[in-house]
Amino acid sequence: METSDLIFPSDERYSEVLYFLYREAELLDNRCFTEWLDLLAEDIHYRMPVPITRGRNLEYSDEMDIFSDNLASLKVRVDKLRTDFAWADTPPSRTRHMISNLRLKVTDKPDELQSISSVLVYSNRFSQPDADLFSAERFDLLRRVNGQWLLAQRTVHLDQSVVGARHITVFF
Amino acid sequence: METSDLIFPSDERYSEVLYFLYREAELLDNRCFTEWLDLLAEDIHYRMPVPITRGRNLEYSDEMDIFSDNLASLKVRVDKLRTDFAWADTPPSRTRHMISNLRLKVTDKPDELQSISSVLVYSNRFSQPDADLFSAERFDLLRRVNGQWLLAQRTVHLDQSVVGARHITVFF
Amino acid sequence: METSDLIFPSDERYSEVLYFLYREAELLDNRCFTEWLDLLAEDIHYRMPVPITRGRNLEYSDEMDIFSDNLASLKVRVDKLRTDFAWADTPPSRTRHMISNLRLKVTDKPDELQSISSVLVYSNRFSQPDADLFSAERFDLLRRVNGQWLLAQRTVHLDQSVVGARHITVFF
Amino acid sequence: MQAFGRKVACPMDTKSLNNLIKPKDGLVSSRIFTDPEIYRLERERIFTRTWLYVAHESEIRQPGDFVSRSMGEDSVIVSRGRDGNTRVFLNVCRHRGRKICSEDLGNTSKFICGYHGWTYNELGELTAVPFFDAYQGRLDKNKNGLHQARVDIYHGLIFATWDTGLESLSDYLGPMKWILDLAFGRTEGTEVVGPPIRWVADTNWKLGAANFTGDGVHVLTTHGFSTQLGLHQLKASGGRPGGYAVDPGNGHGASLVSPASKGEYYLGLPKELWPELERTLTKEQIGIIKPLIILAGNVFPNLSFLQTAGHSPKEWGGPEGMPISFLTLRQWQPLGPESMEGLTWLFMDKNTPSQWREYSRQCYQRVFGVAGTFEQDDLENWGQITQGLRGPMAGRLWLHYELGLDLKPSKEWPGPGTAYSGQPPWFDQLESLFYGHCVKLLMQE
Amino acid sequence: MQAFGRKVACPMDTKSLNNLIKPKDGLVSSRIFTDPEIYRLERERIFTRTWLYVAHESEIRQPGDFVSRSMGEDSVIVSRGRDGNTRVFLNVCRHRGRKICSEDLGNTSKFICGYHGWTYNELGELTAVPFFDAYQGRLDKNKNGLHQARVDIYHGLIFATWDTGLESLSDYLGPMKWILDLAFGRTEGTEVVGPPIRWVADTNWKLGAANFTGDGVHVLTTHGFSTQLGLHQLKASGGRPGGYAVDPGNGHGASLVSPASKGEYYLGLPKELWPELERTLTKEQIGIIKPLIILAGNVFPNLSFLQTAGHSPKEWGGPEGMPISFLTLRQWQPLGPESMEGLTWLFMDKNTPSQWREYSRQCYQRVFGVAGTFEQDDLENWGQITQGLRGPMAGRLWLHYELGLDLKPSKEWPGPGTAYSGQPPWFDQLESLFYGHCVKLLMQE
Amino acid sequence: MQAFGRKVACPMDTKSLNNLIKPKDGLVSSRIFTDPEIYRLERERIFTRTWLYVAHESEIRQPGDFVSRSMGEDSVIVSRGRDGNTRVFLNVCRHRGRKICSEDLGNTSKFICGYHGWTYNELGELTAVPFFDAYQGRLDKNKNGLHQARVDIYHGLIFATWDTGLESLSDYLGPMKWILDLAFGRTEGTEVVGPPIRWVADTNWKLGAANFTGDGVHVLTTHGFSTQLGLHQLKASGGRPGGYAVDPGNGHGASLVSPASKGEYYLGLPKELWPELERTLTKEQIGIIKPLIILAGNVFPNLSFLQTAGHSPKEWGGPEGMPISFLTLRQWQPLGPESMEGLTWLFMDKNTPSQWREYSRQCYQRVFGVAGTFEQDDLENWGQITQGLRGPMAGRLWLHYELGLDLKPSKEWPGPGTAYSGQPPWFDQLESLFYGHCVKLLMQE
Ligand code: FES
Ligand code: FES
Ligand code: FES
Ligand SMILES: [Fe+3]
Ligand SMILES: [Fe+3]
Ligand SMILES: [Fe+3]
Repeated sequence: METSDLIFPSDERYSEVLYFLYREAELLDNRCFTEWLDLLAEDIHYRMPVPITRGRNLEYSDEMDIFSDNLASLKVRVDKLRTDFAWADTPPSRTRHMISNLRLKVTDKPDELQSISSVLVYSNRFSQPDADLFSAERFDLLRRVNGQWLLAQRTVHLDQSVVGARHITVFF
Repeated sequence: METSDLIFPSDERYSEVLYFLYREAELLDNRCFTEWLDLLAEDIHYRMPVPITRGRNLEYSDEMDIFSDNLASLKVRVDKLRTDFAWADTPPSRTRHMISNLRLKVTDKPDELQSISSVLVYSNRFSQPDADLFSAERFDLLRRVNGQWLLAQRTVHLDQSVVGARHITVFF
Repeated sequence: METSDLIFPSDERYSEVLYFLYREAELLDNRCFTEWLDLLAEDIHYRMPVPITRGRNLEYSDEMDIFSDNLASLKVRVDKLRTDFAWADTPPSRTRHMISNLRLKVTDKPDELQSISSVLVYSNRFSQPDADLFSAERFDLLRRVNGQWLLAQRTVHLDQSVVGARHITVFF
Repeated sequence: MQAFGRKVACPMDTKSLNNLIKPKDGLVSSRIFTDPEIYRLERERIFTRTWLYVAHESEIRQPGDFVSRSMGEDSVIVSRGRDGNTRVFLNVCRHRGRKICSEDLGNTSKFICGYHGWTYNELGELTAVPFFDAYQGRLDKNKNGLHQARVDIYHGLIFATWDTGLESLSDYLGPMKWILDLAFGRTEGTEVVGPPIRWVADTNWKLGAANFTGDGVHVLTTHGFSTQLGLHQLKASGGRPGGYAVDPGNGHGASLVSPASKGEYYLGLPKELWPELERTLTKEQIGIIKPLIILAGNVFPNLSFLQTAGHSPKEWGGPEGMPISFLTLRQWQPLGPESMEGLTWLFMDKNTPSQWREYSRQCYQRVFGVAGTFEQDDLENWGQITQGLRGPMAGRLWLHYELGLDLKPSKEWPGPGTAYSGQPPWFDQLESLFYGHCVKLLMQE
Repeated sequence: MQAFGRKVACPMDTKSLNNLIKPKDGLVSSRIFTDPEIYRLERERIFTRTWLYVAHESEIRQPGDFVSRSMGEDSVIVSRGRDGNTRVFLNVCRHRGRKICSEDLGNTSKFICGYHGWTYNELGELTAVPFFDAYQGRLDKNKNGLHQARVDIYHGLIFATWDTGLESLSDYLGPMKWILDLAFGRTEGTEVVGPPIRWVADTNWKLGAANFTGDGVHVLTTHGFSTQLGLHQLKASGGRPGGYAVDPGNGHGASLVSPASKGEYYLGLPKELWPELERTLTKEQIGIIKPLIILAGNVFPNLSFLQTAGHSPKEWGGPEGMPISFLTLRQWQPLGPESMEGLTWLFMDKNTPSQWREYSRQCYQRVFGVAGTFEQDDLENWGQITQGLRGPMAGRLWLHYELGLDLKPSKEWPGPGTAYSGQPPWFDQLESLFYGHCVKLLMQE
Repeated sequence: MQAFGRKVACPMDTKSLNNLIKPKDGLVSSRIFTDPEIYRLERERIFTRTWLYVAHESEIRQPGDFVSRSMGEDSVIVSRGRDGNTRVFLNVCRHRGRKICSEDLGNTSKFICGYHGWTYNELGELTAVPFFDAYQGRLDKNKNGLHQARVDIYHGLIFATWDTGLESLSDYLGPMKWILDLAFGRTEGTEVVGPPIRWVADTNWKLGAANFTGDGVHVLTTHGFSTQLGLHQLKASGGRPGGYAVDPGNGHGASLVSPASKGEYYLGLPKELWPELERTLTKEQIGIIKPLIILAGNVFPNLSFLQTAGHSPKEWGGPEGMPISFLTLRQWQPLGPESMEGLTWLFMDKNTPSQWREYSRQCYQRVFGVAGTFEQDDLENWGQITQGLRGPMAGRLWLHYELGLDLKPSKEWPGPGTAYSGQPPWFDQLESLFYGHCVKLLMQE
């Protein structure tokens, strides 16, 4: 967090990005996945690298991802939910994306910002009295296109080396 | 989240509502329930509809609520805590209301705003090493009365269809 | 939360403190502990009093702390991590400090602010499918020294009377 | 009398089970609430061998309507067929055991298993099997429909059992029918309002069941806040309330309470319904229901019901000066020795006026359910018992159920079964009989 | 045929175990997935008495390289010594049982126990003991090295076992070697790409193993979204696909699938590798692999593998119009009757062109692993079975494995073992044999 | 010597229990830490049949003062009555088993049960029963007071037991009293500072108890950071430290350590207290305490204590150049084979100067408790052992306790019991005896 690059909360762009992330969370939690796709840039790279513990270092692999999607494959994920075979999402999960600790930075390009945020994803299905909780840090690249912010890149660092869930169907 | 209705974080009203919600959380977590009642409008309707999973739809019932209170019944809930018979609250819970993802919108009335926020409620009693966690989205109607914001309506969408707790004593 | 003392989110100092806390969380979660020490004032008192349930009162002891550190002892804690004997941190924990509900207040001194914030600490080690979750309220004293905010005092109220973890190695 | 019983050897033999209760002394061993081996037997010997409530007919009105429910720890589908009949299926694919339905409720004529596509209709018939030919005659579709429970219905209350040798529902309920008439058979019919409120509590299921079977004594202390805040309008005038504690046999139990001033209350039902009640019930039943303000009970093993007119003031959503009441059915589903799922439904008589409906609904939502101001404290009791009995010494305790054990049956009781009366009509023997019936079933191999 | 078996007495004796399956009828008791006592026996009698996969040689190339893995619920270290040899150690200090290694992977010549400082080298030798003199000769360092498992390797796949009396890996694999050649012995060698994806799922481990042993039938339903969205390029032309289901004995199993239009597919591998394949494999193996598009199997007990060329379109990361495939190895580690850890690795032939590598990697990441669009639904099946079988009635179900049970072995099959062919080559007998082998091991005291 | 023992049949018979240890070889089976059946026996046979510490008199000074504590998994109330006497009650209502006290501490003369209102006073008497008349003589209030444990006190340390046949506390402690004098009976008295720090750790309780019983060896490795960072002022001068490991019998154990340079340390206590010590202790005890810098031990089963003067520099809150020490009592409450609650208290001699008090408190808070820089690493050891021993092979390991097993008792030891001396005085036999005593109790039906 180099102080010089930071965009402060009092900056209008901080408000815009905060609302962008809140709107994104709302779309995901309301299961408006098609609308969510509209927030993504054409060249979106959306990935969650595999966490590794090497000695006393907490690393994230650059050889293997838990998921690694582009727009085409994300569309398949979303389309799948409308087929008759969305088994892993039957019943759907009640999810909640709680966003915090947004740190916003300028990049070399005037219409692109780097956003780092924490997200706690609560996910509940069936009659579970308990929920799956995912904690992660998200490194986003946001691009302003025609006055609208789009997500151009997202790398999700999950805070556990073994995913504690039957499967991942939630978007991060 | 219709963009046109949104009140941005840079708007003074956003700050006011954020602080309203933080103050409300603080009063609840500090067990200042009488002071909390002062934040409510006379016509408060405070409810948590029953979640239902109908096919692949995550619904909230309009026929049955987990709780459905007005000011009079909320006062009873608060007064109960000072009787000699507040058993479900003996010992009291240590709670923490973590507010995030505040989205603020104008309404038809200039002195009323709609607020949508996520809340994670951590609740711990006795010597529990683990806590009850409630995740929810809150749809609030806030009204400015004599320069002060009051809560006029709150609908809480709990993110699980079976409440994972012995009972609910916490206010949301 | 006396309204008169409050510094609103629209105030520049609120942004500064928010970023101070986010940066602090980032340093801790990225395990940059030496850099974290640089955020502390020389006279830092950093403590977590023991929670007690006395009758229906949720108290925090003024006789005994779960930890009670000054700068020298915090330096030992950080230095320990670089020795060959940091067993409780081998493997290290993946942690995430999620900050919310920041309430900022003026104090008697113009260059000191009181900050109250909620923090949810997610902490995962080994191959745990589940994580330790710590919920707490933090009462901080922040001091501006040479244009930089430093943490001069932190009292952490943990939201459980029995710590639900093998040990505490995370900083709060 | 010793506080602590002998330790019973594990695993359980018939003698050890018999030693869990001392019926003559009104004592029950605390082990019955925490021992995993006893719980395992309850699963096998109580919950596959009794009539279990699954749903009300008003929840599945149309052909194809279904709800997902439980029979003990088994998930079941309660379905109305195209033929209008109600069926109850084990919610498990006959092929390899995947659940076939994961929604709370819906309407369908098809349950498709997500693993290999075996498809069943709403009658439970196996209608499609991919690659069926390849079975070369080894698979008989007619023998592989969804596993079906026996179903029987009383006043719209659907019960099911896995036990083909069990007596009919009518015989199983026995005298309890007379009591159930007062709640569910008093008018043209009752119906469910909305979905159930559901929650998972860290308590043994028997504590809820026994409490409704016959624990009137707890009200004074557990729900004492109500009196302290002056929230009862039907104040005791002329002394303690009277009424009956009824033992209908088979482990069931019910309590009927009337205020000392024997007025006309009809359980707080709106006056508009009184003529309908008088047309529908027998003379003896009318004599009983007229002065009644509370009716509570439990159908063995885990179906409790309650109508109470004790909650009247405005704070509970009722009109000023008018008593309001509600009828609720609730079930305690076992999930382990220390865990259960509670479900609670609100019921209305079909012809209830709409304004009264709303009063009743508000009142119910404020006092019962997981967040109810009354039910909170019941749950706290059951939770603190379950959690508090974990220790080795606590597990050796004898619990007391001897209040009123020497009472003679009432001779005025006009209904079937055995009844005891008193002011108030609160005695422990119904609970003692409930645990006795549990142990009797546990001992049957 | 009865839907429900008799309840088996607990704890398990040999007869009860034998009653878990009816091999002639192709039926398996649902208890096998949920009973804690059966799980306890699996730990003791399957996972200490079989060859268990632990790592691939390419994961520990250099002397001192190690990875932490599991053998059932035992944590082990797979280490390459300074002598180049591969060793597998119980990850437990011989002094008082502390874990000595808590990282996923690394390179070291020293494992220091954090309690009292006993130190082992990468050969497992105990090299240092603080206050050694004070043992006054009672402690023999040579006898207190890390507890070492027997190790054997096939095509770089490292297996280990605790059982000193067990047959050699080669004999244990038997005809399965011929199948493994097609995946791991077809070129100069295969190697692992990156770390495994790992997750803990609420399913019984056997469901994953059996699914890969021989469940082709599920694809149509479980992964039906792919067909519905038109994502398969290798459409069935000329009818249903053909191929073999192979029983290599010892509970192993494999499926080999070719499209009806018998073209040259070589499992979708890039053309650049075909000459290498032809050089390396036998004539019979080449005959089999040439038309193959899917190869799947399970090495008993819990090591599954799959190469599939079914995923080709751009959406999965492949090039337009070219089939793409990937080779994955996966393991289902038991954590309890209702819990397992899944691990999945991607493999590449050494001389795979780099562009194809990237296609293959993208495809794999999108369809397999904990977030994979295909694997999600497999996990959902296994989870819903495990969770759905909890109830007492569900626990008495007989599950079906009789599809194709009467088939005669194929005479065209050119390899060792017994093979069955068909269109499609999907039969239940491999799974039936898998469970039969489980029960056989469970019965061995 | 074999690394792995035979598998012991389950459930446990006396012979199997006896096979858990090989006292002559100093070996203990790893099963003792993970087997649920052994844990069940520990609950019944250790924690209801030994003297258990519950509180210190200084925590309940005034009549009506009470604290909530545990005796194993049983919750108890430690209460000072209006008569000044200390009583210990099972925290369970005699009526139907609800907990009656859910606070950590307080002052009261009334415990009201929240279910039916049975009320007890601080003497444990049942004082009020709603509807008492209705019991018609079946309930004797005098026989239904709170269940009371036997209580005995040594130097203000309150112990309780459920076993009416157990020897007196004095006999139970035996030679351990001589050691406890050095910590709690050396001055006018010691008292607790503030509330205990409490936490739930995923470790077996015996690991904490045995560690304090006699594991000095671990310090060098486990707490090695302190040496590496140069945080010890009392550097070893003139060679290794000396002292004694004391076996007081009954499974207790203690270690006493003095630096090689035999100076006057008095456990690092402030000089102001030395005259008081010399007045209070016997000549033999003074001879022992004078050169002492560490005193550690465990009262069987789960009460550990420690005074250490090893922590002196400013970083730990002490003054420059002056050794500082603290006295802590700690308890390891069993919650299951893999879970315990740790409690730790700080003690001060009554006449400790206030500045030294503050030094001592700061030091304690920085090095001990759930966040203590020393205790963290102890907990990590115990947690990694408990979690690491889960696997079937790890569960067959023999653990080593043979260091110094051949030593002859010291002849210089001036106190009661058997002592061993050495440089350093760290031997395994105390731990070996601890486990031996556990097994002895486990075998008593
Ligand atoms: S499990 Fe249902 S179709 Fe196979
Ligand atoms: S446990 Fe490893 S050195 Fe003692
Ligand atoms: S349980 Fe305590 S009064 Fe009934
Ligand atoms: Fe009640
Ligand atoms: Fe599949
Ligand atoms: Fe230590």
